[in-house]
Amino acid sequence: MGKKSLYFITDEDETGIELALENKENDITICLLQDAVFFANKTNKLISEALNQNKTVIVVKEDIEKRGLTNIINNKVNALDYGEIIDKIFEHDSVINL
Amino acid sequence: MGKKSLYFITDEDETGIELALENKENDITICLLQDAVFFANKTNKLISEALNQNKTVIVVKEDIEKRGLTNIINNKVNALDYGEIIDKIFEHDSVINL
Amino acid sequence: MSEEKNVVILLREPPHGSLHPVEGLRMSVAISSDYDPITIAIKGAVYTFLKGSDKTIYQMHIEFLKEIDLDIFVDKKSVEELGLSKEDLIEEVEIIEHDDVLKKISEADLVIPF
Amino acid sequence: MSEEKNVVILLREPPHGSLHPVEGLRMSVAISSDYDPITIAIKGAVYTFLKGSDKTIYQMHIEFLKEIDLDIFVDKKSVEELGLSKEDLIEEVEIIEHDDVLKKISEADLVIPF
Amino acid sequence: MGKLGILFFTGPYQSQACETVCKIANAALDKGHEVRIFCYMDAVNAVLQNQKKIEGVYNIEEGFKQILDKGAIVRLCNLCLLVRGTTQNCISRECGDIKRAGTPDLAKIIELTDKLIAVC
Amino acid sequence: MGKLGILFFTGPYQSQACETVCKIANAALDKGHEVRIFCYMDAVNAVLQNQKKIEGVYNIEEGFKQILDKGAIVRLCNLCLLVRGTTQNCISRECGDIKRAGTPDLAKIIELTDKLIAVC
Repeated sequence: MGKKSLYFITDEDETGIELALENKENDITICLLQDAVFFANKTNKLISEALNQNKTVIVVKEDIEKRGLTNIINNKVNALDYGEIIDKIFEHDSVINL
Repeated sequence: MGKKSLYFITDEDETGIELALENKENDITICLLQDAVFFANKTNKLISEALNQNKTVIVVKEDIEKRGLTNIINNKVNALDYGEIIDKIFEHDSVINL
Repeated sequence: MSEEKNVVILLREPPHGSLHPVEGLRMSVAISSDYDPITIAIKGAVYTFLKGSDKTIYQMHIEFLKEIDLDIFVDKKSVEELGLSKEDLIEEVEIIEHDDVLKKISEADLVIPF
Repeated sequence: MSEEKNVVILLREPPHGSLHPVEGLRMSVAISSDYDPITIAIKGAVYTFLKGSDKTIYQMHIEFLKEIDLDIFVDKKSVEELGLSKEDLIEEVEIIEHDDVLKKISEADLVIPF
Repeated sequence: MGKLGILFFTGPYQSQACETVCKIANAALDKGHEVRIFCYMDAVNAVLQNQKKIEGVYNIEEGFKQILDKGAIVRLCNLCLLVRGTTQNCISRECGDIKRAGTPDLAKIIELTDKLIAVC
Repeated sequence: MGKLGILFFTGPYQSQACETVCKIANAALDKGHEVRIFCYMDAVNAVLQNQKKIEGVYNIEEGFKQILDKGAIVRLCNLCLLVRGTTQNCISRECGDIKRAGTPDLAKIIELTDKLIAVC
């Protein structure tokens, strides 16, 4: 794979995930924060599709716990604390904020 | 028809129009303001469906003009000034804000 | 007029990302002194009543409404669309059919969205 | 680093209901002193460039970007989804294929949404 | 004449809501209706003093002063002001019938008006 | 260590964004990174003084004072403050490196940081 791109998605607008799904060039991580964590619900088709495409999906653990979503999110989604999120930001070549 | 209900829709959330479409009990007017006026675009399926159901659709004229939508909105949609919108609010039995 | 007005507080936004559902519940509590507001959660607002969610700033509103026998209704269609079931939600809310949600809205004199 | 950073300002919200597209254009102008930002409008932001819209508070940004040879791109797919065509939009913007939008995003070092 | 209630939630400039509220209130007052407005959540910041005038941008402070001058009754959620730290900045009561209030005042507005609209 | 830029657009309380910004900044500062924050649009109201503390609600004023104390550099869009009438309320420069600035300062932040995130 090529360049590592982080899709940093902080609101419930589906556009961010749609654009991430359409990006076939880069090595993609989708990072969900705030209300965007609701996309990680196991019944969500966009995130299932992203996982099927072997994209990495990470979420802010605190945002998941606060919302009571621990058992509701897709089990292929990785919940990280803020410190780990910071590491991920620096690990990527580009940040696509949405 | 029975009770006259005004669906007063002020943002781009489709929920308001969906709920108006599902209301078969009352005599419905859908009033679109602010970014909700974009729903009046002639290609929009929800508003076409509302008009097919013989629901009345009104929009704030100033919001249409400001956005340059005069020739883009469905011609069955009625553009009113604020004074006329006020009259409509008082003419209805109930206001369903969305 | 006044006393008999049929008011629906319609929660549609999810909790924590914004204060909307919390402020909606606070409004239901506030107007309960003069009216019997009907509180209904649709779409993402259903998440407000997930068993495991942090309710520090709105648990008191839920309890207050419960104490004065005012119902909090949750739209079954929205619950199902989110892949949730009755067991995922707290006992204080009542899941009702989507048609009943529509009926409550069509019967209302005033619907206020949060 | 720095000078060569490839920055995309991605407009996605429609104009007038919020300041987002206007502030996005203002940001493109502001960072054009150090970078060559690529401004792209998708979804409802396409309406920002409708011929008949009131551009009092952002016409100057469009003109400024044009003067320094920075393009404003508009996503063709979004234009079509809104039932619009090239003729509906002002001449200062360039409609590009959706694949080209994706390419610009995938090549960017930084994308900032408005 | 009629009595109109207006509830809104959003602060000035970022979104169009404050401008819409002023324009609707103006139109209603011009038609001789009574207007009662409740500013909830961020909307309390609509009535802050010293909002700088920008060409082409509707000045919300002036908008509110104008409708107050025409007789609009404006109530501000006090808790919302306190949390945001903007209590001291509000336009003064000399401008008209503007006061800090609690959420129960919305119940009063519902009671005292024929129709209530919410601007999101 | 790395250099992180943060841009955000939203005022306090109504939305979670300000809290998220504080928490991300905190985590980055704790790891020894440099943090530069640009408050744009309503986000300038995040740093107002006298925000009342409410049980269970993350106090944004304290959040910003804490990250300023840890060395975060905060820039506020001056025009955004002026338009909103909140210029006089900002927390003081004694709290740390916080200053009014123009949009070109965002270009500078992009230049001086390795990665920039936007919190909507």
